[in-house]
Amino acid sequence: ADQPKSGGIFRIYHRDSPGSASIHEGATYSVNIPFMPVFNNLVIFDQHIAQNSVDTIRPELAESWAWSGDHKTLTFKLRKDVKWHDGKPFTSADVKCTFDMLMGKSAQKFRQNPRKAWYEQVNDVTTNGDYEASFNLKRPQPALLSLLASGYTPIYPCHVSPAEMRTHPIGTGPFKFVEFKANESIKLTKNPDYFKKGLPYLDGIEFTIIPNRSTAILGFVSGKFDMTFPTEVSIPLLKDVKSQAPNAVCVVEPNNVSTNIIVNSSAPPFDNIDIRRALALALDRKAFIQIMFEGQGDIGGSMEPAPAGLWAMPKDMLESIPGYGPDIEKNREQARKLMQKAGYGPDKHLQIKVSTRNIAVYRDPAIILIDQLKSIYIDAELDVVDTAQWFPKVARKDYSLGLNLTGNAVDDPDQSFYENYACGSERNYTNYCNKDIEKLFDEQSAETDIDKRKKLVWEIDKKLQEDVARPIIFYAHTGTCWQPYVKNVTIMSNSSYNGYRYEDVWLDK
Amino acid sequence: MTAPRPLLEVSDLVKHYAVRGGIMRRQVGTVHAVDGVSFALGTGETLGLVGESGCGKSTVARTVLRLVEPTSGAIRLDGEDIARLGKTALRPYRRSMQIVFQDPFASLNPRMTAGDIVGEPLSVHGLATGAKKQERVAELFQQVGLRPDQMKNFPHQFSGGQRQRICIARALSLGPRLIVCDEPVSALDVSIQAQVINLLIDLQRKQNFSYLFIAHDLAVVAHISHRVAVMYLGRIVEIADKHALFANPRHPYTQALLASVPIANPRARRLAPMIDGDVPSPINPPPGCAFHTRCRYAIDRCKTERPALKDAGAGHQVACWLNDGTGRAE
Amino acid sequence: MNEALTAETILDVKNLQTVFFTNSGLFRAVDDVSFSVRRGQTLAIVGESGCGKSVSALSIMRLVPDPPGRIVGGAVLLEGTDLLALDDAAMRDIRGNRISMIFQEPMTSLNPVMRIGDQIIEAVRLHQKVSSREAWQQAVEMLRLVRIPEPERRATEYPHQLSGGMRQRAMIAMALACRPALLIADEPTTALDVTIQAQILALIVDLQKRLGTGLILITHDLGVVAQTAQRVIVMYAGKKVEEATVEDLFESPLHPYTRGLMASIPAVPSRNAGTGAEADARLVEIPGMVPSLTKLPPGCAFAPRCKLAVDRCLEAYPPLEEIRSHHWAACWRAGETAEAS
Amino acid sequence: MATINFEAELRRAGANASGGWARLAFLAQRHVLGTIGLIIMLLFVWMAISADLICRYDPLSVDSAHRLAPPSALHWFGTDSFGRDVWSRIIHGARISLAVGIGSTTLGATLGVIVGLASGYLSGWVDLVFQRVTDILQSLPLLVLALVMTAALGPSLPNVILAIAIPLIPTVARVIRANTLALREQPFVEAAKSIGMSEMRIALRHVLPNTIAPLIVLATAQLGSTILTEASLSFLGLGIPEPYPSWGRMLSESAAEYVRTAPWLVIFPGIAISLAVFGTNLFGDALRDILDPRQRG
Amino acid sequence: MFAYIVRRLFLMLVTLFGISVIIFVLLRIVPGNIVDILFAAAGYVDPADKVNLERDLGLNQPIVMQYLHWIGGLLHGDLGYSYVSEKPALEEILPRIPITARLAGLALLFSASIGIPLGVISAVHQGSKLDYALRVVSLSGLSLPSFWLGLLILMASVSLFGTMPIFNPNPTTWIEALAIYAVPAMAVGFRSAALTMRITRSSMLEILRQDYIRTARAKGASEASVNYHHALKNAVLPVITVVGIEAAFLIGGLIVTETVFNIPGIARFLVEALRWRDYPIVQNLVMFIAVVVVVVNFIVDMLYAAIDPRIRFGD
Ligand SMILES: Nc1ncnc2c1ncn2[C@@H]1O[C@H](COP(=O)(O)OP(=O)(O)OP(=O)(O)O)[C@@H](O)[C@H]1O
Ligand SMILES: Nc1ncnc2c1ncn2[C@@H]1O[C@H](COP(=O)(O)OP(=O)(O)OP(=O)(O)O)[C@@H](O)[C@H]1O
Ligand SMILES: [Mg+2]
Ligand SMILES: [Mg+2]
Repeated sequence: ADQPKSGGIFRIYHRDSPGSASIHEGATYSVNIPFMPVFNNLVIFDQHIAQNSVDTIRPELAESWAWSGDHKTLTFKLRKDVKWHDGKPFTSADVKCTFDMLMGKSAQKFRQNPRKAWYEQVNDVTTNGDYEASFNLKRPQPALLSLLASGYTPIYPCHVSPAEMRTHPIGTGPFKFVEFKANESIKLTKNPDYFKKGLPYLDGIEFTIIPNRSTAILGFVSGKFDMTFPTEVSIPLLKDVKSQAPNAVCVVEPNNVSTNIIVNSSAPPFDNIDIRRALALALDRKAFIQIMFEGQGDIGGSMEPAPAGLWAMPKDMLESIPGYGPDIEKNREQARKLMQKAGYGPDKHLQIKVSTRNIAVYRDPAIILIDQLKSIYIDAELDVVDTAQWFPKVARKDYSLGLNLTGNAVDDPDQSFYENYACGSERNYTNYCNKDIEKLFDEQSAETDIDKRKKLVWEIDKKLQEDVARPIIFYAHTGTCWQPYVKNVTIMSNSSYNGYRYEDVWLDK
Repeated sequence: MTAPRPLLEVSDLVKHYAVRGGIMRRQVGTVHAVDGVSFALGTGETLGLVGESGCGKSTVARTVLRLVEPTSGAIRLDGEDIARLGKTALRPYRRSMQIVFQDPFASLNPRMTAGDIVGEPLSVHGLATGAKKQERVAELFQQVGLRPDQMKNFPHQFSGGQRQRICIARALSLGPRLIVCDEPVSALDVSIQAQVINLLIDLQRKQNFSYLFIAHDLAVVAHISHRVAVMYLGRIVEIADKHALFANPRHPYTQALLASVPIANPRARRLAPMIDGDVPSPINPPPGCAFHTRCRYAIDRCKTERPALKDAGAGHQVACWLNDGTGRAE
Repeated sequence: MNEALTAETILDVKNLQTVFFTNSGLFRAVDDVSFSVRRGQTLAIVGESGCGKSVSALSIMRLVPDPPGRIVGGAVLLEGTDLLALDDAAMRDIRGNRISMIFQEPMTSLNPVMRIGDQIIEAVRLHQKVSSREAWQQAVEMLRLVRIPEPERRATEYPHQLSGGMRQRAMIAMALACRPALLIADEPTTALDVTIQAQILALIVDLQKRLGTGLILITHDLGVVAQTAQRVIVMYAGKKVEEATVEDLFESPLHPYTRGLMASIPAVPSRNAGTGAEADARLVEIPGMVPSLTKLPPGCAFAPRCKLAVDRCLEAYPPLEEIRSHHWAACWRAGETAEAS
Repeated sequence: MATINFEAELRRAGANASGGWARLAFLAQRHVLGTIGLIIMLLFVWMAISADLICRYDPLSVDSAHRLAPPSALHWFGTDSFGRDVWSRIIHGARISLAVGIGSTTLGATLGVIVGLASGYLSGWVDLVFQRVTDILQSLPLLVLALVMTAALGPSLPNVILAIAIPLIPTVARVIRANTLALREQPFVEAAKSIGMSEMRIALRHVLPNTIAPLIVLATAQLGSTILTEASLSFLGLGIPEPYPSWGRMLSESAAEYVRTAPWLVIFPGIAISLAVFGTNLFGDALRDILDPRQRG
Repeated sequence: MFAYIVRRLFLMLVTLFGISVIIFVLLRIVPGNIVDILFAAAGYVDPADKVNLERDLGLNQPIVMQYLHWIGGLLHGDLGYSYVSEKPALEEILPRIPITARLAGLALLFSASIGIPLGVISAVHQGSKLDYALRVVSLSGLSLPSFWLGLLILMASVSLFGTMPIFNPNPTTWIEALAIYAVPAMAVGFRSAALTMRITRSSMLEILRQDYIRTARAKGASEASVNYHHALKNAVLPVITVVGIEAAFLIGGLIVTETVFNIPGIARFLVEALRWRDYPIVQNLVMFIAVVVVVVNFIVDMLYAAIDPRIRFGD
């Protein structure tokens, strides 16, 4: 409505110090949020529509894109007026470089490359002149475009080494990197040569790193910051903020992060499907949501629940999955029967450990889980694991139940299924492997008809839940608050990795 | 006058303490605490040892008992040199020599009962246990004039004189032949002092102990000793039969010492100090005769040559260059 | 010093009573004690440990630690003024100026982090309006007076750099810096060696004579008393039990305690007589021990240890009576003793 | 001269207090603060011991229906965001805090005594080595050392206790060493030597018992600070992990989110910590005055 | 005196060497290193990448070699590179030192200027109501978890003034500069002021019992002169020692305070580096802290010697 005003530094606090400035090497939005403004993608989800979908994908470095008839080639026409922050022109070579590196094909290597699997179906990336690049696929994969539109997929310059990108990133985006002082601050400044004329409005963005939540929130409340760290305000805190800063604008959105249980089915006792089923039946998901979010959370399968999620099963289908039924007592009765069948009962409880990381969002649901397991003769003990040891421990299969969080960068089954449930996938912590389902994964992935694909996805999702491979407990809702003068910020509702370009954010001061 | 072979014979006893300093706490100096002391002590005899503070009296006492290791010299107990014996070889000799310290308040472990303190040597040497030990302790208590029912009391429940009695009882428990008394009455009230001295004399009479009796109070030493040795800065400067020494002191230091003792007779006032100045530091004892810095009669030789103990007649030994090494006659 | 001055009374202590309130009861540390000191004269107070000598001295200085101590009665007249009635400021003017005190422990009685000279200066400047330079000069002079060699250098040194004897001399210098009318020396030589003791005592007596100061000398050493004092008071369990001139006391002590004390101290064998005390000669002992001040018997405090004690001794405390001229004793049987001797 | 009430003065000095109980009563009266401290400490000990009897609720039991309930007759201290009863968590937390406090103090003190005694009594190279070890431990700030240790060992109750105990060693060792050195010179130790007692026996029988009083004083003083250290570690995310209801974590975690919306979650653990530390400090002070009047500071 | 100083310096080196070994071993005996953490953040691990990274960081070398490498570098002023930021560790540590130093200095100042006078007052009025009040207040100061105190200050500041001190490397106004340092310094200093007060008090009480205090009184010195001139000068000796120990304590307190007030000093940096297992930073920081503590203790000893003639002229 109002005419945007230029100028001002946008001040945000940051929840922790990201390991590096390189988005491609990162796997947390601690990296995306401060550094997305430095880059551009080929295409990007519309920054002002909360729900990401194929329909909201907008051109960015690419002027346009087109699928070949067989849906096996995706060609991008690139803009010609784009310059890297160091003045070098942007060309198709940079696109090729970026994806070659992501696919592990180039000489230069990332220190770590967590999303290599996204490009499994890509044979290669070819260029045609300086301003055209094509992705050649092994089979049709309509989801590829969505993956490319994620905040996780910026285009990196060829002429800057991955090591430099970690400490001093060069992009084409609306803001130039100024400095990153670990544990202190990240500073970005306006890119005057940004190819979108007139943008950005802001003179710069400043992230102050404040790991201590109380201090950070107090800082926001006292007006030291224009915005909280996105999606980091818990529901109880939100109330606190609202009471102290009544003018602040706060939104609560789902963020497509599921809290789930990783079950070690390769060792007793959870190698026994009955006990796994009993586990699934014992969950009172509403209680989790009540406690964690005062009711503001969703129940779903492996895809984010509706309305935010695009691929969620219909409600009745969901409730037909064992354990999802509304009558908790009935479920648990059933669970106890299963436990008795497996040899446990009121006199013989099953003793296990629930392992999880020493972070509240992991630990808290684990506490609730342990409490709920009591109802089915399971005495669980909490085993908090230091971050440094958590992943090796999981990899060693040195746990029986683990409480885990899975963030989905893109609300697309390809991202979720392959990453978490495909045989041999590195992030398939439980080593769940079902060749039949795997076939279905490919089938849906190649399906270009959206409705058909949805049906397939629902079916897969239901199966996954019934197998108790990695029972999903809930999907969180989280809050973000900003001062009333902050305009044009949109928090995405089905991904927390994609909405931070901030090129048209402005301050009405 | 005493048995042919003395009970204790100390010859040329030296004890040096290192003064450390510097980076590696290397030795940068030496305290000549005891610097060549020789004397003999017969059975049933009391040798008094006097001298000013810091002259090495306690060090002699403690080295004789091997509570500190002597730097050199021989300590012969019944002819056996115990100066170089190992810990275990020494143990049986420990029973023959005991010590009574100056401070009866610090000499008793405040956390043990009097009975336990006196009985401890018995159990350490496995001499008595249980009821037998109790019996023996009770006996010792009576011997030193304490009531056996006081055995269960703690040291703080006793007066100074009684504590010193406990110390004596402890020393007696092993049936020693030599008791070293390091200023046993200095911390006591005068009226109590006499009780303890009498006790020591009585015990000696009954059991024929030998005492090495240290005190700075010449009157007390004179009273209890048969012979008296005078120490100055780590050395014995004069040693003689008590009567001879007091009647006819030959070393100027002994003379000064005697002259400095205030006499309890108002009609014999003599407030003229015989010597000036302080005792020199044992870290850098003066060369020659250590006393020459304060001696009115010092001759040149005193400043360079150290006089040795020399017999001035009738076992009266003195270390002084005057009169051909027989000291100054008064 | 002329006779007129000697006769002048500078301190008159009357019926002094000082008590300590402790968790084991009431200590009557000084109980109804009176004495006086004249100019240029030495009064010795003798008695065994704990009999109240130091507390008497501290009471005069009004330095009894409160709590637990408290002066509960009597008067301390210094040149006619009752010190106990003065306010704190006035009392401070007296201390170090008209009355000075030397303490027993020369090792701990000097401030370890102040130079000797400064500590003497302080005594001077607290009571005299002099420039710091003059005061320093005076301090050096005082050190010279107490026969400290190289006083200029010693004045700039710290206590730990001085020997015990020198420290005690420095204390004396400090005490005499303002030429007080009265000097209290509380066992000034107990911590020192005999040869040093002789030096210090000679020094004190000499200075006292030269300055005409009255001296209270506290000691438990009868030898020291005999060598220095004109008058003596003997204390036992907080009470004055005997007072006499020094000659009277040594020649014919009246109180059994004083007699016992004298008999129990061995004598140094005299020079010329070859027959000193024999080693097998037992000393005369006073049986029993000094009573605790809280558990004093109803009668004479010395009665339980006294060979002469009769029933009366156990029942009532004997008054202090002038048995002979200028010779007081508190004993029911002092009269008999006096006649016998 | 003002009249003096002898009776009152004597009573103040504690003269009538002879015999065990009377003496205790006098000391209690004399050291009012210390008595308050002792009462607080005993209260917490009693709470820890009889936690299961005092509490109606399981401190770990989650109740989604009654979360964040303010203090009421049912839940005296309210409930936390899991619906867990804060009162029973505080009570059970006393166990944890005492376990940490007593555990680490005992461990640290024991090791410290061993080091201090050996170092003071044996002297020579043992002393040299042990002194360097204490130097080293003392050159690292307690929290830094505890932090590195918990980070290294991982967060768990025994590890936290260990991490807090280790930095206590030098303090204790120093005091014990100084005491031992002083005691070694005491005539009663020499007397023991003169009767031919072995060094070991002397150290254990004559030296050790005489270091108990300063040790107790020191340990009491340390008790409180260990509780605080645990709280600080908790705040830094390295304290005692769930499920143990540690006061430090209860406070540091709710301080962020609930200080306004559910203040009881912050107030009660805060009070519990401060009170416990305050109590031990008060008691420690009094103990120091009574047991060890000379060793102040 | 000179020998004493040299000896102290030598012992300092021994201590520092010991610390370097301990810290090095402590960091490495435990499972999990930076590589695990980096990959844990990614939630996935490619063993080949892991091996590569470990090689790059030199973590595959034998531990002794790693140690020698570190110490060797240290002696040449080369602290290595931070694993996380990949910048020279020195570059990371240096700019943070002045921040913490300012805080610590202010806190010490605060602690001494409040603690010592109050301690004296409390001792002089021993047993009075004032004494009790001061003791209770100081004890309550010692009973408050420091993070809690910090948070209370922050919350009070927000509700009273609507703002709070957030660290800013380039404060624009005087008041801001004061606020960002003084407020946190007060939060740490309060605790040590309480401690200093207690020490001063007990040390004063001890000194006031000494014979030379009686001597001073006997000279006619006024109470003020006795308390401040004679007693305090002696009483301050143990206080200095404690202030030295406090310096070590302060660094501990700063960890929490820097976290609460979000101050990018070395103390908080240490916590973060520990979390990341960023060995070069942790090792060097701990060494730095140890050096500071050791040097402070050294200075304290020298100060002690300067004040106490017994030590100055001893040895
Ligand atoms: N353990 C020791 N280390 C260093 N020097 C010592 C030690 N023990 C004693 N000395 C020194 O040796 C000298 C003699 O000391 P010793 O205790 O034997 O004297 P003393 O004659 O008993 O004195 P006092 O009459 O004061 O008891 C003194 O200068 C003393 O300082
Ligand atoms: N600060 C105090 N607290 C309690 N009682 C005290 C205190 N000072 C002295 N007393 C008591 O007062 C009595 C007299 O003590 P005082 O110091 O005068 O004895 P003294 O004759 O000087 O003995 P000493 O020869 O040992 O110096 C003692 O019994 C002692 O217990
Ligand atoms: Mg001696
Ligand atoms: Mg006295």
